[in-house]
Amino acid sequence: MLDLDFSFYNWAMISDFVLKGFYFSLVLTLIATLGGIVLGTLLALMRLSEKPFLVWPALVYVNGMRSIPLVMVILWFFLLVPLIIGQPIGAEISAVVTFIAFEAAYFSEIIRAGIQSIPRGQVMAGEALGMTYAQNMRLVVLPQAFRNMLPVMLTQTIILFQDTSLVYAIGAYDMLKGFETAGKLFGRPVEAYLLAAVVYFVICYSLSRLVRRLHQKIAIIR
Amino acid sequence: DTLAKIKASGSVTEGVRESSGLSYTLGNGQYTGFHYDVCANIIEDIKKQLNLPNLQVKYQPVTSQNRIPLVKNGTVDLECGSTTNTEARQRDVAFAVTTYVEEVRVLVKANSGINGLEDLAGKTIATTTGTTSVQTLRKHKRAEGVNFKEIFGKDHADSFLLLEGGRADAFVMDGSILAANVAKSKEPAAYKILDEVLSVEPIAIMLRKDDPAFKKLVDDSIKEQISNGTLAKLWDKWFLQPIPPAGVTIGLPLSAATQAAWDDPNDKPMEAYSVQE
Amino acid sequence: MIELKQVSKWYGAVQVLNDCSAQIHKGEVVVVCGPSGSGKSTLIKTINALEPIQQGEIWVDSIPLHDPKTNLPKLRSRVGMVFQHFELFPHLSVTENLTLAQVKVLGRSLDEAKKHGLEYLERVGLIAHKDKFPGQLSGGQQQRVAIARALSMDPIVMLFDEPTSALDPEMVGEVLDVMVSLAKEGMTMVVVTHEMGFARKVSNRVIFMDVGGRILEDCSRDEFFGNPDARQPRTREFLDKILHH
Amino acid sequence: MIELKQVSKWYGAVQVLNDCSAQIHKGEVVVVCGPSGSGKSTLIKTINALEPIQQGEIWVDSIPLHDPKTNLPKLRSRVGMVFQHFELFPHLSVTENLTLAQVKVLGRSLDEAKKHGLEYLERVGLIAHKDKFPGQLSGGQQQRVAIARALSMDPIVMLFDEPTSALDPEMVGEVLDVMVSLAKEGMTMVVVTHEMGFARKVSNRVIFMDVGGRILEDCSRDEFFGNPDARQPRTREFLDKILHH
Amino acid sequence: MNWDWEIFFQDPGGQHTTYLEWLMSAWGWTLSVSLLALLLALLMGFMIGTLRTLPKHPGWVLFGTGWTELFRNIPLLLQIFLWYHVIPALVPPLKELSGFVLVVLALGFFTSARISEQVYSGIRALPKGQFYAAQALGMTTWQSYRYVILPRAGRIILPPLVNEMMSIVKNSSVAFAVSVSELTLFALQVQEETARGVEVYLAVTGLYVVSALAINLLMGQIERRVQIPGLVLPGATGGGH
Ligand SMILES: Nc1ncnc2c1ncn2[C@@H]1O[C@H](COP(=O)(O)OP(=O)(O)OP(=O)(O)O)[C@@H](O)[C@H]1O
Ligand SMILES: Nc1ncnc2c1ncn2[C@@H]1O[C@H](COP(=O)(O)OP(=O)(O)OP(=O)(O)O)[C@@H](O)[C@H]1O
Ligand SMILES: [Mg+2]
Ligand SMILES: [Mg+2]
Repeated sequence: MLDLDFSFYNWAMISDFVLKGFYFSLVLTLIATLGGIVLGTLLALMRLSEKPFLVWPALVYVNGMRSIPLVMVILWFFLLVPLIIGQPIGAEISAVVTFIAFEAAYFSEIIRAGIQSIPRGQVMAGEALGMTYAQNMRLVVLPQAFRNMLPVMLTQTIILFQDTSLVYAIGAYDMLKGFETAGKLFGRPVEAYLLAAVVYFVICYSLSRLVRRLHQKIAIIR
Repeated sequence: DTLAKIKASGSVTEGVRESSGLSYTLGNGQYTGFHYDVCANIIEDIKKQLNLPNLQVKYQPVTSQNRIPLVKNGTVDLECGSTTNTEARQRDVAFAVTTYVEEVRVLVKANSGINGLEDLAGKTIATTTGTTSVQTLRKHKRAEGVNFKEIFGKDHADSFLLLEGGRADAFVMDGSILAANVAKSKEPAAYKILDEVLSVEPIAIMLRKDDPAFKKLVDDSIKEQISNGTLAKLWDKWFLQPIPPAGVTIGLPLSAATQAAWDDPNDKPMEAYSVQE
Repeated sequence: MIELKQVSKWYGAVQVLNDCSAQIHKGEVVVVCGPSGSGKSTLIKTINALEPIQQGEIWVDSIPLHDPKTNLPKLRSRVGMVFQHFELFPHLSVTENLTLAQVKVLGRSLDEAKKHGLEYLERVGLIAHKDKFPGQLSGGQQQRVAIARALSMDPIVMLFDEPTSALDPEMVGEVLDVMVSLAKEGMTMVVVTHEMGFARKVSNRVIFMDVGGRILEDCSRDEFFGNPDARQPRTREFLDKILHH
Repeated sequence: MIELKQVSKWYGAVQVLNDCSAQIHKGEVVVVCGPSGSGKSTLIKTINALEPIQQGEIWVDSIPLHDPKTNLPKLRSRVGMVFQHFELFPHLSVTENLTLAQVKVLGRSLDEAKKHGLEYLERVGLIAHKDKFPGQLSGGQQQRVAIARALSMDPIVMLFDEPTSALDPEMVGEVLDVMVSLAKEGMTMVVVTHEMGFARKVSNRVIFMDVGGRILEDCSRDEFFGNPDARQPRTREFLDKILHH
Repeated sequence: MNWDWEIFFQDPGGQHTTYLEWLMSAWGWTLSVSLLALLLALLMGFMIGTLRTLPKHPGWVLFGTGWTELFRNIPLLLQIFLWYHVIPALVPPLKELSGFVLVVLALGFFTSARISEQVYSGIRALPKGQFYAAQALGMTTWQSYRYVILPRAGRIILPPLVNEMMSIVKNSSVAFAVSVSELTLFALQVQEETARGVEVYLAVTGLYVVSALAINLLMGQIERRVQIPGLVLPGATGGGH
């Protein structure tokens, strides 16, 4: 049996080690989700346009990004970009930029599926009312696509929240790293990981419940 | 060069580790440790020499994978983690004079009946991914012809857990790391470190290559700290007294090898050291 | 008002409109019928420039649609269109459906757009439902809202693409009633439909298309229904099938 | 052959069948009609035990459907059903659609099943299409394949749920023709439809349902069409709407 | 940058004669872990996803939902740790399982949760009429799923499934945490031994990309092969007039 010793967890320790990491995970998830959705929407629109000079770059970008392990993207960006621009960049900024760039590839596929699930008739109806392409996308297609895709986007966001731990590669500090470091310094890794598992589960599960409820609220009445 | 860069930007970036024996975090963006203190003294000397009383110190946490590229690409000026000075690395970076000599040793359970390297035959040996300790064991002549299974922990705490949980019979690693893990464990008396030393490795502060002025400043600062007894006091503080955050005592007396390095400050790589048996 | 001159259109290698010419004058009600896949929907969509054409010319209100310089969104805003599957915007309330394009395309103020839109909603007898969402309405009600939405843009012509064929039999009447009253007020209308009762009652002309996208017949209502012997064999066969079972 | 005794069914709190009783004898053709949402589809599905009922009893060929011990798959294999949207299996070819259940449910050999299935495909006039996939057929053709699929299980009764209402007007005839010939051969049939021409021509009885899931009328064809004054006001109103526009 | 690719021909000492040979063996381990875990994940994912759509068996639905939520809401690295260090302490027989088996289980279950979610929504996206049609022909629930529902749902969810398959290759890197000598462990270890981090990482990144793209291409072929003639899949292009 395990003999567990959680005595080293006290408020001072949690606020020193875990909270800062939690805050970082949260902010990174938020920024990367929003940025990824914006950039991903752009990529999706490029892929759906019929112009090859827009389709191909988007296609290559999306498939390339999805093939490389995220941790490698993070590492390469952090190590190589300073050599190119001749000036160091902070780990936080690297993390934000790479996560947005990476998530955009995934979100673009989700959004593309969402846009394609809108019946062609809806697009035509918007056009027939005299809307421009941009108006039609903004007012008719995307609002419906986002509503339909909300659950899938949520799953992606949960994965993203869990993946923030990969920033360890560039010495940034997320929640998992917080637990891990505390566990090491106090010689109690098992306890630290157990608690981390519980905390992650509670956060991710609540998040998915919350979004499920939200989805029911804003779901399109059919 | 580095000094000009420090002067121009008014800041110096120090590379630190999240959890290594010589440099670790206290959470909240604060760092501490033996090497951290040495570097703090060095930075005081930089302030004096450049006449920059308000020099800002930035901390960049590094890992064993990215520390060298980060020094090379200019992100980190002064790496104060725990990096072994090797010939291969000297092609990419420079090292200050050795501040600490590490001995690679073997940790076993006290009741395991293992008393020397020859008892390791047929056993499972844990080490940490991304370290060269097992390579050393493989090449060690007293262990030659002794077959053992290797198992990798993803970090030192994980490797120690392999030993604690019975998945491994021994843990091969730097002596200070072994001592620290035993000290922090639930039952320190249950472990013992074998007498044999597998290899000795000079640990030093890492700098950018080809910057003699900066290296001289750092070297001089360290030599000064040796001669005025600061380093000896820091040893006492970090290895013989209770340390934060948990207040355990590592209990590692100053080794002869480290004393020798202090007596004759140098930046020789690991290859120039040989194991005294 | 609307003029098609030798219009042809292909999807890849398949020709879906073949040398179609027709004229529709102000105040006329024209019914388009023909078998499935004959290009009726495509024809009506080209009048709104929703589908590009590869050959020929289309003029709407003296504006050339085939000219790349024409501002299509602007032109479309003056042509009202009603689809088989209604195509209301399901994420918007009925009132929002009515006002969205008025505000964003015509630049009307929200108040003005609301006032205007609700007038038409009243006309189609649905003012009580103004705050519902499309999904909460029956098919017949949705189609009437779609008509009100098109009308509130003050179009110069209304295009209908099988507006009743997705409806429950009981609800067909509601929508046809609205269309009949529009026709009687002098609205120019092009209607793709198989409701021959409607064609008999209000249309001025009937256009019959056959597979391959060719216009086989284009004649007055009385000629179409009253003189079957003068019709093409294919037309007679089609009428037989849909009128008797 | 089929007997419903005071059947009631609820979805949550909403009652969709209200105390429905009816008897259908061997060789009878019964048409069920009524407004949308009145429970026609639900009623016909309960006869196949596709929807459970909360009250009442249903007997098919003297087997009690409401009895939890009844082997429902076995019973369903003897009742043929044709749906409004055909519901062919789009990932299987026409032949595979015809043979799948014969082989897996009835345990026939593949050869036997093929021979049997293709006979029925021939009957509905589609033998030339046997290797196509459903998506490559027109709606009318798909519906005829669906009928052949049901027939090749050698059912004792056929249930049809608005089999023509998703079809192009021109294709309705093809499917109705097949149904008429089936009826003439003495197949027992229950047909939900608004095709009053079909009802007039081949049905023995007409059942009219109203919203709320109540059976309002259950009388012979001649009584239903020939004696409007004896009908309920709601029935007359409905017939008015769907017969005149 | 000064490159030094020679290092791949050096002798690491131990069981491999060159680093290149070690790299190839590491790639083999990465592929073995990925493919076995993928197999397990597909099996479990389809099973659990299907269970969740059986309205008449609330027990199974609860089990399926619980499984999905449990395994997708805890980071993979943590799950590996629990499988390796915590669970064997509670269930001693598991101590005998090698790190390889444990990581296949952990990665397989983690991915199965995500696949189950897709299978679940794929099945729910099918028109209800297809269930009715299968049952009306006398098929049992199992037969309806086997011959009608799952073949169709499988095709619908193929694109997101490819995402998962590509992810599993990348996620297999966590196996280094339990001492499986795969690409990530190779990278961490060898960049230390040779001090040529950039070359080592480039080689390893390259192999990951090749593996993931191979799956992508293979699945593209399969997708084309199982395409249903004449049927526009939901999501391909919206239908309508
Ligand atoms: N986007 C498209 N790509 C290729 N072919 C198309 C496309 N849209 C329509 N078609 C083809 O063009 C022809 C005409 O189609 P259209 O929709 O205009 O026919 P329709 O007369 O309106 O038929 P229905 O009565 O079924 O609505 C058909 O053969 C159809 O298959
Ligand atoms: N799964 C369900 N859950 C809740 N309510 C349902 C469900 N299926 C049907 N209903 C409701 O049951 C009632 C009867 O439905 P049913 O489909 O039997 O009507 P119908 O007479 O066949 O109508 P239609 O002519 O439109 O096909 C309707 O009010 C419908 O909204
Ligand atoms: Mg059409
Ligand atoms: Mg129905």
